[in-house]
Amino acid sequence: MTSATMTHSAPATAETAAPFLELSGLRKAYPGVLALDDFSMAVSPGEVIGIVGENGAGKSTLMKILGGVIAPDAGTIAIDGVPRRALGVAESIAAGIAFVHQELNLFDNLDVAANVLIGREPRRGGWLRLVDRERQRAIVAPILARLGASFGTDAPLAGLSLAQRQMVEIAKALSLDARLVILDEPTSSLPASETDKLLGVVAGLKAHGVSVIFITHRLHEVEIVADRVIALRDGRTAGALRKDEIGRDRMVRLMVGRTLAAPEAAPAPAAGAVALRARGVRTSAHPRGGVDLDLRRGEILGLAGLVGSGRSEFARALFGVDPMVSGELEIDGRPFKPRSAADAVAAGVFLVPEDRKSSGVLLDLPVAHNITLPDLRAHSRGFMVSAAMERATAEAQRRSLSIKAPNLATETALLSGGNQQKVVLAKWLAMSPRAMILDEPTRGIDVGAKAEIYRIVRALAASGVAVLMISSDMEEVIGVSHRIAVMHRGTISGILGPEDFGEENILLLAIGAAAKGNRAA
Amino acid sequence: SAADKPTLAFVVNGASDFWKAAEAGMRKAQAELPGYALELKYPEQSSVAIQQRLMDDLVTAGVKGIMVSAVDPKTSTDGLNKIAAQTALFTTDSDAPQTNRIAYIGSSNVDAGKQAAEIAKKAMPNGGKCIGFVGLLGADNAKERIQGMKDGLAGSKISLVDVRGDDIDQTRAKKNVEDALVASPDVTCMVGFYSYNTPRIYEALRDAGKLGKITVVGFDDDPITLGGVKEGTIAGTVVQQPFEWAYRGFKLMAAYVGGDKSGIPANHLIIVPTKIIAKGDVDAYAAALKAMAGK
Amino acid sequence: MNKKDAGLLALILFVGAVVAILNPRFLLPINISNTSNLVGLFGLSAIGQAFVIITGGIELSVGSVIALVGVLFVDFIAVEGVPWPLAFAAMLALGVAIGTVHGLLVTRLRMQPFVVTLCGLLIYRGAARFYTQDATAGFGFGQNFPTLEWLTAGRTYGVPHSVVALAIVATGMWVVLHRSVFGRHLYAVGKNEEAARYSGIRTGRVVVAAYVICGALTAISAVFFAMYTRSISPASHGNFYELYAIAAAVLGGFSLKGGEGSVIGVVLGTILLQELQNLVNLLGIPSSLNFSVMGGVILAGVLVDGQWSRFRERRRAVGAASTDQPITAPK
Amino acid sequence: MNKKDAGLLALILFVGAVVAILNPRFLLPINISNTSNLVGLFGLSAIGQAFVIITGGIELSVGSVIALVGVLFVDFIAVEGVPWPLAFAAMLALGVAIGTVHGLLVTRLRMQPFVVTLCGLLIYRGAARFYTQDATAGFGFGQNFPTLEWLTAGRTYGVPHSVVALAIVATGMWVVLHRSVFGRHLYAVGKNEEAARYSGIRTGRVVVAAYVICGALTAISAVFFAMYTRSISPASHGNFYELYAIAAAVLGGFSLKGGEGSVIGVVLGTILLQELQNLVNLLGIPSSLNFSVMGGVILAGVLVDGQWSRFRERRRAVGAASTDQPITAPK
Ligand SMILES: Nc1ncnc2c1ncn2[C@@H]1O[C@H](COP(=O)(O)OP(=O)(O)OP(=O)(O)O)[C@@H](O)[C@H]1O
Ligand SMILES: Nc1ncnc2c1ncn2[C@@H]1O[C@H](COP(=O)(O)OP(=O)(O)OP(=O)(O)O)[C@@H](O)[C@H]1O
Ligand SMILES: [Mg+2]
Ligand SMILES: [Mg+2]
Repeated sequence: MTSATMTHSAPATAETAAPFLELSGLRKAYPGVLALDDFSMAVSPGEVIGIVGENGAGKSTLMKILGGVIAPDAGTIAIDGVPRRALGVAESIAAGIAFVHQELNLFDNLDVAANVLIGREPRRGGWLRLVDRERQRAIVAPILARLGASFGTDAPLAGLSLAQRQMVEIAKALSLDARLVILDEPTSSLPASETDKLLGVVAGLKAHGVSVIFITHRLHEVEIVADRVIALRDGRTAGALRKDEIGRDRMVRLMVGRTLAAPEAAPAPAAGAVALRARGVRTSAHPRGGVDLDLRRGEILGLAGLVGSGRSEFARALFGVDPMVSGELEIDGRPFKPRSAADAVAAGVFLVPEDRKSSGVLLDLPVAHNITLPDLRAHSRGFMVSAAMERATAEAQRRSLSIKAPNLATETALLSGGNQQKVVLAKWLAMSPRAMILDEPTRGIDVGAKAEIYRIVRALAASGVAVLMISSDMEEVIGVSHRIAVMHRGTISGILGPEDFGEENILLLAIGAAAKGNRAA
Repeated sequence: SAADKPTLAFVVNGASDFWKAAEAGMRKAQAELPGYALELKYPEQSSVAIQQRLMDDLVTAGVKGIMVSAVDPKTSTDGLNKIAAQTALFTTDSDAPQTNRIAYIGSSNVDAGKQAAEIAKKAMPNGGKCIGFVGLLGADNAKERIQGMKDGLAGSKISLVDVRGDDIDQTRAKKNVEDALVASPDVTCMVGFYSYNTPRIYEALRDAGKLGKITVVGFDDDPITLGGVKEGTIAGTVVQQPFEWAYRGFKLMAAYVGGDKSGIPANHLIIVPTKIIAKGDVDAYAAALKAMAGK
Repeated sequence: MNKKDAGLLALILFVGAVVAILNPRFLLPINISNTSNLVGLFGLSAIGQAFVIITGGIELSVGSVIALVGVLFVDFIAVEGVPWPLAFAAMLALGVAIGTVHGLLVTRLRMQPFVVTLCGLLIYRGAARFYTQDATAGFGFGQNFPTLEWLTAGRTYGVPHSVVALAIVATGMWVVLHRSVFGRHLYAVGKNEEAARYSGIRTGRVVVAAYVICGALTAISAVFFAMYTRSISPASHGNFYELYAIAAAVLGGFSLKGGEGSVIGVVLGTILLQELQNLVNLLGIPSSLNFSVMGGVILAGVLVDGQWSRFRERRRAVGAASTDQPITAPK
Repeated sequence: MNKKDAGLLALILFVGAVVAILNPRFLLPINISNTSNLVGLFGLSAIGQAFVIITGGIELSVGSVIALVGVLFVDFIAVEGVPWPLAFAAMLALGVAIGTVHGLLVTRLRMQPFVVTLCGLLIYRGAARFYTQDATAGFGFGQNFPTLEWLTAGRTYGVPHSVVALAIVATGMWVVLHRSVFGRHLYAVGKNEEAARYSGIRTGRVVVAAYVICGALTAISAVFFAMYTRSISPASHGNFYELYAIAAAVLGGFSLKGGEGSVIGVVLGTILLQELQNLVNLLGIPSSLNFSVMGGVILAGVLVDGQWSRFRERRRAVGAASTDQPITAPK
C-alpha cells in the first residue's frame, strides 16, 4: 500500500472511526424479483464486514451497486458524507472501492500485469497515451510478491490455473490503493491452503486501515476474519451480529429464518458390487498420474484434493468429454470406453459438472426442456417430441426434488442457484443412472439448498446408484461421504474409511504425505 | 399526367456508361413523342434472373412495348417469349433471333471485332502480338468481339495470344495490364474489349512509360479513349451507336404500338453499323456526341 | 406464430396496402404470381441458411453453390445428355457433400464457420467459372425438358411450382425444427454448445446435419434458379444470394449468435424482401435505389424489433418488482 | 513479430520462391512495385477492418464505402471543381461519420455488427449508384491533378506512394494497437466486453472508436483506389473488397470472435493475397481460377495454423504436468 491509502485511514480502530461510506434505503428490482429492498449499512475504515445470505438474497446485487456496475432504483450512497443516487465504475474506483467479482473479470489475451492494471494503465508519451510497461511491472511485481504468487508479471493469463487467476483478481483489487475492498465469494474456487493465504491478506488490509466487505457461503471463513456480520434475506437485512456474536448457528438462523440440523452422519454403506472400475486412468493435465478407483453401488465416494489435482479432469474423462491419455474403465464388469458424453450417458454414467452456468443447464430454456434434454427420444413419438410425456416427467422431477419454480415453462435463468442445480440433478434422475459423478455439487449454493441436495444425493445412493462426489468443501466431504478418496497430482494418494475421516488426514494426503492411520491407500 | 400515357421501356443489360448515350437518344425521341412516356431501366445487377423479373414487373405495370438488351439472349428464349406474349418486344445490342421479338435494332459485335482487326492491321503492317482485356470472358458480346477480331486477323502476321478477364473490377483491370507488361515483354499490342478496358490500358501504359510504344486498339467511346485516339497513342476505337438504337428504337416502338408496322423490315433486323474512329475523326465524333446529348 | 412473426406479417401487409394504393396493378394475379415465384426460389435457400444460423454458424457460400450447381446441372442435361432425374440426384449429392465438408471442418477441425464458408464462396465460384471457362451454361434453341420444366418452372392455377416446393419444404422443416427431437437439439446446441454436449447430445452431428440440410436445400434451390433463368453465367449467377438469405433470416427474427428463430420468420423475411424489390420496380423508383431501400428496411426492421424487445423487457422489470421471486424456502 | 506472423512470412517467401523459379520475371522490380502498390491499396482498408474485428465485430460495408467515397471524390474534384484537399477532408469526414453511426448502432442500440454493416453494404452501394444515376465517375481526358496524383499514385525510386502510405499508417496503427492504452482496451473489450466494462473501461467508446478508425482508413483507401483506377463504376467498384480485407485479417491470425490479431499479421495477409493474384497472371493460370486459388490458400492456411496451435497446446499440457501448483501445508 502506498501513502495514499495511509492518509485515508488514520490509525483509528473500527469501533471509533466515523464511517466513510453510508448506504441508505437502497432498492433494486429485476424482472420478477426484488433483489434489494430498503438496505442500509455503514462502513468504517479498517472494518471487515462479512455478508452472508442464501442464494439470490441480493449480496452480489449490493456489491454491483457499490462497484458502480448497476444503478439502484432508489436510495442513496454517501461517500465521506457526500450523498449520491448512484456510482459509475470510474467514480467507484475514484472513491477507493476495489472489487473482486464473483465471476472472474480477466482477459485471456493479456498478461498478468496488464490484467492487474486494466483500465488504469500507467501512461507515458503524452497525448499518445502509451502504456508505460516499466512502471506497470514496478507496480505489479510487489503486489504479486505480497500475495506469494508463483507467477510473474509477464506471464500470459491463458496459462494460469483457476486459483492463480483468482489471485490475479485479488492483486487487481490491491493495486487500487483502495479504502474498501469487496470480495464476492473469493474462495469459491480456492482450496483450503489458498484460502488461508487470502484470509491472511484480509487481515493485512485491515491492519493498514483498509475496510473489507467479505461475501461467502463458507461460514467458518466469516467467523475467522469478520468484525461484524450482516445477513441478507430476500433483499432485506435479516440481522447483524457483532464480533462476539458471530457463530455458525446464529448466522444460519438469520439467513434462513430457522436453525438447521448439522448434517447427519452418513448411514453405513451397503456392500454393493463394483459399478465403476478405473485402472490407470490418465488425463492430459497429469499424464504421469494414473487413477485406480472402485466405485461401488449404493455408496457415496467423496473425492478430495487440492485445486488442480486433476479431479475434474478425471470426472470429465469418465464422462467422455475429455480424452483419456491411457487407462481402462469398466462398468458392471464390462469394458467402457466413452468417446463422448453421449457414450457415457448411454452407459448410464452421468456428470453434474463443476460450472453450472456454462455446462450444467441451458439458462434460457424452460425448466422442462432442460430436464428432458438428455433423453428426448424417450419423450417422443416417432421423431416428434411429445409435450405431454415431457410435462409428465418434468412434473414428477419437480415434485420429488421440490424444485421451486413458478411453472415448468419458466426460463431456468430465473431460478436461484440451488434450484438450478436441482434442475441439473433432475435431468439425470429422470433417466436411470448407474453411476453419478457430482463435481462440486454445492458450489456457490446456500446452506438451505445444500441440505436438500445432500438429501437427494443420499436418496440416490440408497436406491443403489454409485455416487462419486468431488468437493473442495471439507465439511461436505466428511459429512456426506461413505468413503473418501484423496487425489494428488493425478493419482489417488489414499482412500479413507469413516474411522479416519478428518480434515488433517485429508489435507496430508492432498499434499502427497501419508495420512495418519490410513488403511486403504 | 405521365401515368395516363402509354409507356415504352428500354431495358439495358446492366449499369454502364455505355447506356448514357441511349438515355440521350431517349430524350430526343421523347421530344418527338409527346404522347408516350419513355423509360430506360437498369437492372440492379447484370443477371438474367434480375433482368427477367424487371421485365415481368414492367409488364405488370402495363408497359406497351419493351426494347431489351438481354443479358444472355441465347439461353433466354423462353423468358423473352413470355414477355413477347404480353407486350411488344424488341431486342437491341445483342439479338435473340429464335424468339418472337418483333425486330432487332443494333449492331453486330462480330463486325465490330473485324473492324478492330482492321485498326490493328493498319497500325502494325509488320505484324505483332496482341493481348486482350475484357470484363467477362464468357459473356456473348466479349466472345463475339474476340471471335470477330480473330477472324479479321486471320492471314495477317498479327495474333491475339491471350485475353484476360477482370470481372468488371477496375482495379483488377488495371493490374491485369501491369501484369501483362511484366509477364509478356514481347507483346506489341493491347486490345480493350470493354469500354473501360481501353482507358485502363492507356493509364497503365502511361504509368509504365510505354505509351506510344505499344499499339492500343479500343472499343467504345470513353472520353479517355477518344483523347488517346486524338493524341495518337491509341490507334483507333470501334464505336457503337446506342444513341441511335434508343432514338430509332423508341420511334419504331411508338409507331408499332400505334398500329404502323411499315418500319419493320422483312428480316426483322435493323443494323446500325459500328464505326472506326481514327485520329482524324475524333473531333467530329465528339461534336456529334455533344449535339446528340443536347448539351 | 409468435409475436415477432405477427409483427413482420403486419409489416408485409401494410407495405402491400400502401403499394396497392399507389399502383393498383400490384394486386394483379400475375404480379403476385411472379413475385411469389421468386419468394419460392429465394425461400428455399433461406430456410437452409436458417438452419445453419440457428447453430450459431453462417453459410456464405450459398451464392457460389447456386452458381456451381447451376452450371453443372444445365451442362449435364443440356450438353452431356444425362437424364434429368439422375442429374438432379447428383446435384443433391453435391449439395450434401458440400454441407458435410463444411460441417466437419467446423466441428472436427474447429474452424470458424465464417472462414470455412468464405473459402467455399471463393472456391466454388472459381470452380463454376473454370468448368465452363467462364462461358454461360444454357439450353440450346428448342431444347426442352417438359416434365422438368413443368415441375420446376410451371404453374398450376397461377401458383408457381417453386411456391409449392417452398410450401412443402417449409412445412417439413417446420416440423423438423419446431417439433422434432433433432430440432430441439439444434436449438440447444445453438444456445449453448457446451451445455448441450454435457447433456449427452452429439453436438458435432447436430451441427453437421444443419450444414447438410443447408447444402441440400441450396442445391434444390439452385436447380429451381437454373430452370428459371435457363442460363447461368458462372461469374455473376447467384452473387450476393447468401446475403439475401441471411437478410431474410435476420428480418425473420434470427439472431446470428444462434439459438433463435423460426421457419415462419424466415419465410416472412423472404416475402418482405421480394415485396420490396417488386415495389421498387412497380413504383418507378430508380433501380439504383433498390439496394438502399432493401438495406434501409432491414435496418429499420431490426432496429424497431430490438428497441421494442428492450422496452418490453424494461416494462416487465418494473411490473415484476411488486411480485416476489419464489425462493428456496427451507422445509 | 510473433510465431504466427513468422509462419505467414515464411509462407509468403516460399510461394514467392516457387513462382520466381517458374517465372523469373516475378522478381522484376516493376512487378514487385506494381504488386506492392495493390498491397498498399488493399492494406489500408484491411487494417481498418482489423480494428473492427479485434472488437469482435465485422465491417461488411467496406466495398460499398469505397464505391461511394470514390464517386463522390472524383465527382467533387473532376466535375464540381472542389479543391482536392477540401474534397479529401470531406471524404475523411464521411468515413468518420459512417464509422460513428455504425459504432453507435452497435453499442447504443445493441445491434449485431453483421446486420448493421450488411445494411450499410446495401445502402451505400445504392447511394453511390443513385448519386451518378449509375454512370461512371471519372476524369476527362487530360484532366490532371499533379500534386494529388503524385501523392496517391506516384512512385519514388519505384516505391509506390500507396506503399508509403501503408507503411506510415501501419506503423502508427501498430503503436496504437500494441503500445497504447487504447489498444490494450481494444483487446480487453474484444476478449470480454463485460469484464472490460467492470474494469472501468468505457467499452462503448472503445468500440465506436474502432469503427471510426475503420471508416477513416476505408475512406483514405477509397481515395487511393479512385486515383488508381481513375474511373468508378458505382455498381461494381469495390464489390467484395470487404471479403478481401476480412480474408487478409483471418490469414493474419485474427479470430472473428475478437481479441486476437496483430497489425503485422494483417499486412502480411494482404501481401499473401496479392501475391496469389499476381501469380495467377504471371503463371498464365486461367483467370477463372483466381478465386479458387485464393480460397484454397486461405483455407489451407487457417487449417494448418489451427491444427498447429492445437498440437502445441496439447504438447504444452503434457510438458506442464511435471511442474505442480505451489501449495502450502495445512495449519
Ligand atoms: N441481471 C439480472 N437479471 C435478472 N435478475 C437478476 C439479475 N441479477 C440478479 N438477479 C436476481 O436478483 C436476485 C439477487 O441476486 P444476487 O446475485 O444479488 O444474489 P446473491 O445473494 O449474490 O446470490 P449467490 O449467493 O447465488 O451469489 C436473484 O433472485 C437473482 O436471480
Ligand atoms: N480455468 C482453468 N484454466 C486453466 N487451467 C485450468 C483451469 N482449471 C483447471 N485448470 C488446470 O487443469 C488441471 C486439472 O484441473 P482440475 O479442474 O481437474 O482440478 P480439480 O482437482 O478438479 O480442481 P478444482 O477444484 O479446480 O476442480 C490443473 O493443471 C489446473 O491447473
Ligand atoms: Mg452472488
Ligand atoms: Mg474441479
